[in-house]
Amino acid sequence: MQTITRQTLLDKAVSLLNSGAVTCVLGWKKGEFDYDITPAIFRSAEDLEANFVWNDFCGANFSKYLVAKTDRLDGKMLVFLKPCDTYSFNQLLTEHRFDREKVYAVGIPCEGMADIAKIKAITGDGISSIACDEKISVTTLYADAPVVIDSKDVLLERCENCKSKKHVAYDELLCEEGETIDSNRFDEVARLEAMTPDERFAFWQNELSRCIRCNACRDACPACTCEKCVFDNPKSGVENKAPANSFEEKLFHIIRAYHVAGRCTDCGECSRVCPQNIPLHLLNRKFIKDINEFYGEYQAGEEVGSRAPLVNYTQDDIEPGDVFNRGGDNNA
Amino acid sequence: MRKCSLDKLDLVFAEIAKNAELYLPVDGSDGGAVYQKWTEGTKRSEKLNTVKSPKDFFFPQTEDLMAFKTEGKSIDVIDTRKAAEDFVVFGVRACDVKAFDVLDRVFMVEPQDSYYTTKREHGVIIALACNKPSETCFCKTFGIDPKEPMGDISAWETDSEIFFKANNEKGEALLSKLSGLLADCADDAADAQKEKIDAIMDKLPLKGLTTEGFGGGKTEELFNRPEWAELSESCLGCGTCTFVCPTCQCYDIKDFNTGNGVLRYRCWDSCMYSDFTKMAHGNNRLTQKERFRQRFMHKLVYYPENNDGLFSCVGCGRCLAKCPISMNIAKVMKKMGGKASE
Amino acid sequence: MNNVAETLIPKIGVITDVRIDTPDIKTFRVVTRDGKKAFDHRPGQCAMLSVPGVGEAMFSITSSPTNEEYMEFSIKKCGCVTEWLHQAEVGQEITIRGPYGNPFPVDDVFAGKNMLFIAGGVGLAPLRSVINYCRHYRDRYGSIDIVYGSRSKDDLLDYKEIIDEWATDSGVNVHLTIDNAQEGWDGHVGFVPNYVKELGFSTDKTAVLCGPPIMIKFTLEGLCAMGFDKTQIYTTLELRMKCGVGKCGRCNVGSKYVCKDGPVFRCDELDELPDEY
Amino acid sequence: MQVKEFKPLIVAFCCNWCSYAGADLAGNNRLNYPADVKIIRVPCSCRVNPMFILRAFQRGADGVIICGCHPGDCHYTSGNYYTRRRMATLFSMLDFLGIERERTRLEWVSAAEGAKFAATMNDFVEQVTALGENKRLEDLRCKR
Repeated sequence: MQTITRQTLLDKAVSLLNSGAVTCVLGWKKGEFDYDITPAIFRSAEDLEANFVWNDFCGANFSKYLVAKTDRLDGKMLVFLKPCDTYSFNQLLTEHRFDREKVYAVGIPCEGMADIAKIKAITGDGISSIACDEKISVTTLYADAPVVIDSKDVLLERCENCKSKKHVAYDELLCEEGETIDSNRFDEVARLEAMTPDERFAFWQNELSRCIRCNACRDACPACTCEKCVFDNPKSGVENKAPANSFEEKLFHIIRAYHVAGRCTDCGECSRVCPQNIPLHLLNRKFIKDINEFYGEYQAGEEVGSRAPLVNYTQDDIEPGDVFNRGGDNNA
Repeated sequence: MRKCSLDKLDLVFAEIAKNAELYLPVDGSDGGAVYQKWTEGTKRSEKLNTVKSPKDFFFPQTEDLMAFKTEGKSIDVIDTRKAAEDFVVFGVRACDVKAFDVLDRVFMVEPQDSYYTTKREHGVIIALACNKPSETCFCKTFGIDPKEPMGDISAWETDSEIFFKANNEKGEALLSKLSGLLADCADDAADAQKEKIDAIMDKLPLKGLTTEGFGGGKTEELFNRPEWAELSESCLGCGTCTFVCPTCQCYDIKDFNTGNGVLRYRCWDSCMYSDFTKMAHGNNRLTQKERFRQRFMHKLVYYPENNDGLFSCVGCGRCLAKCPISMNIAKVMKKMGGKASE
Repeated sequence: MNNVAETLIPKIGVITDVRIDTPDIKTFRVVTRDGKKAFDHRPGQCAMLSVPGVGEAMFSITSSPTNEEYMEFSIKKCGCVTEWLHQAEVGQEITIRGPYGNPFPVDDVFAGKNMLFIAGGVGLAPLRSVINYCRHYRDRYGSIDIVYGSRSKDDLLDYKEIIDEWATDSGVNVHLTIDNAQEGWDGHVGFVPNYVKELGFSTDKTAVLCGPPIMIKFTLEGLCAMGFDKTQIYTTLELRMKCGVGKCGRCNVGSKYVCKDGPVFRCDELDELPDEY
Repeated sequence: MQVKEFKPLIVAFCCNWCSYAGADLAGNNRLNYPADVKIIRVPCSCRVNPMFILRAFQRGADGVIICGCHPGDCHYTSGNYYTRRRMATLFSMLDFLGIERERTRLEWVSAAEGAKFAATMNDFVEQVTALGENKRLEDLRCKR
């Protein structure tokens, strides 16, 4: 359950819109069901009153939208940012991808967002309504009584391993200043590292073979803001609209993860949007974990203007040949 | 109509698999269902439907068309088409079966697409009625009845039994091979199950969604509507909806230089992609609004205009479940056309 | 099953002649390995040419069907395939499949009509096939007027053929224009739409237009202002295509597929299509 | 049945200013290294994009080695420092995906080190030969 109410956000948005401080609001719009929420730009108080929602299914990270949506904007856009979204926000600012002056950022607290797939795994298909109160209560077409679920049991993976409740960027904060969290987000990476290469290969072969190359991971990723992606460029020689074989699946995901390495804030959108539930965040986290271990702790987006580790160096960096000889469980 | 008890179903599968490859939905490691080849011990998925549609069986995501050998100025074309093997797909839902009709009207009209047609001729579809439709289902909107799935053979499942009915010669031929395992029964044997399905269909949240306002001849009325801008505003331009869709059939033809020849293959393409219509000297759909509009106009207006009113959406609900931003055809239809009555 | 015909599998064509027309347009003569035409076509139809490993693209067949020896394609250098073709030499093999699309209605609608052809730049390529067809069956048509313009004298396609053959035919009036005055040019200077207005044609003609979109737009306006009805005006469209047979979905505009329902459209038919071409 | 001896195909990206000259020196001194090493000259080791390495594997390489100037000696001051970071993270990622870590290597070889160049190549070829064919990053379409 979220600690801040829809009404609080709505009041804030309506008052800023009515005062003329902002000309539009980037927020969550209600869908057909209680969980299919669409990011939308609201331009009137009436639209906000009627369609704005805030509940446990507002997972979408709005930062990337700012690049395209503030480009030719008159006035300012109000954007609601959860703590993890603010890291992407800063990272995009670091890369000069949007004009800070055109955005009014309102930081809002987040208690973690729910994963509808996890809910359906418990309740089954045929959800007729979901009420997000203290607990999540799910009514289905096939059960007589609603199923009541603790929201902590059905969090999105990224929220289970939330790295920070701290807003690193905002114009206005609608809650207390939060703290970064010592999360267990690298545990799964470490578990894979401890496997034998054959096991790891089998694991990724199984995961990546499901890829349908819909590009949702790339198109939702706040770090993927190239005007033209190499995988869309017919002259690059790697433009492939479909993974013709297991090599192309790996090529795409390795290169994509590599391209955002050092810039990825670990916002987890890639895994959230993947229609095939591939744990893509593990590739990004592997890079983050390595970077932290090789070159010192670094959190992309923590501050504007920080230099990403892969465009930096020191004279006594670790040699690639020594990467596997550091002792510990990496020596499978 | 013929029947057998559910605990004998594996014997039926084994019998089918003797003569042809048998595919059916099984649970994948990620929790979603996926069509897989049946072998002894394969457990059937209980899920309503697969994440990807069964269009792959006839129109795979990538498919080799031909190969070329080049030497100096000369070129040789190598026909890489192989003879298709017989196969059987079990457990296709009514919506997905209807989607084959939609695809047939593209690939099997002159000039016929031989890659698709041969696979279609060699495949036998055993369609299974939906006992537990999902909230995302809206097949009835397009006149599809989940309790009467078509295909070569229709099947109904109860708690203890499964009923089969052949719809054509292909289906009858397969059922007759199974006669040792199936018992004859009255044609109304599955009626009780059908009634149960009807009762659930009446409770679905999208039951009131209508095609009113769409169909052939509506181009002028719908094309310049201002709602397109709002509906497409947060579209990411990914291809999820088109790739999980059972009726999306756009493809690209590409050449791959293997280092010892050229392989020409086709792969699914998406009208949502920015380079879909990009030409050497320009693009006639420059913004996501235009690309988004094309997808829905094609399904709801252009296709029916060319195909006797048949819509190229079957209401399977995959795009409702999988769109990263939860924008989908049901929302488009509600906004632009007939309203769902509560 | 390898004996089932498959439209996507092409034939081999050999380039037997390359003519440099303008700085960026070359005309290629193509026959099969045994020296014949790859297939029969009607004026206005297209063919898919490809270079394995580079790509496949749709081109209009610029030679007339009455030419029974070979096919010609006038190709402007603008993308991967065309760039590759422009460096090809005589004897190079390419692949060819077709014919695709609907032809101009030369034998029914056009029969007995006075014809007015208006082209700009490489837009003459698809019209050349019709013009030569009409010249071949000269007695079936009334008067023929040809208005053709390009950026400069050097950019005029088929200049020699126009001067030596078309202009000398009886009952064929050729009107040439270039965008800017240049030395060695004593003809008309100005854009095609304006020239058409200056020439002022009577409305007893059937017009066929092809050229850059902007030229088509203004010429169409000009003709309508002269009193032409849109049902008297034909044009030919171009969009990205992959399959050529109305299946891949790329050239879909409204309920039409340009590859199969076009590329030839009557202008009143275009009005019914959404503005996406 | 006769089993064909496995000879690995190795792609070596060599920096123009050091290891490429080192390879030359090795040749001048008649030092032997297998002909299966295909050298690609690059202006600096940092020119090597991760895509190059993956594409080499796709096209049939069994091992990829990148040779650059010793740290501190880069012709462009700092190129090889970036290479070091890039390859460290990339090799670690390939290992994470279960691809044999012995198939990739980064070595510093100066223009004067002809002997080191030959020794490095011999060693790397031996190492990759022991691994066998590249199966985990292969593209079946590119197989002859």
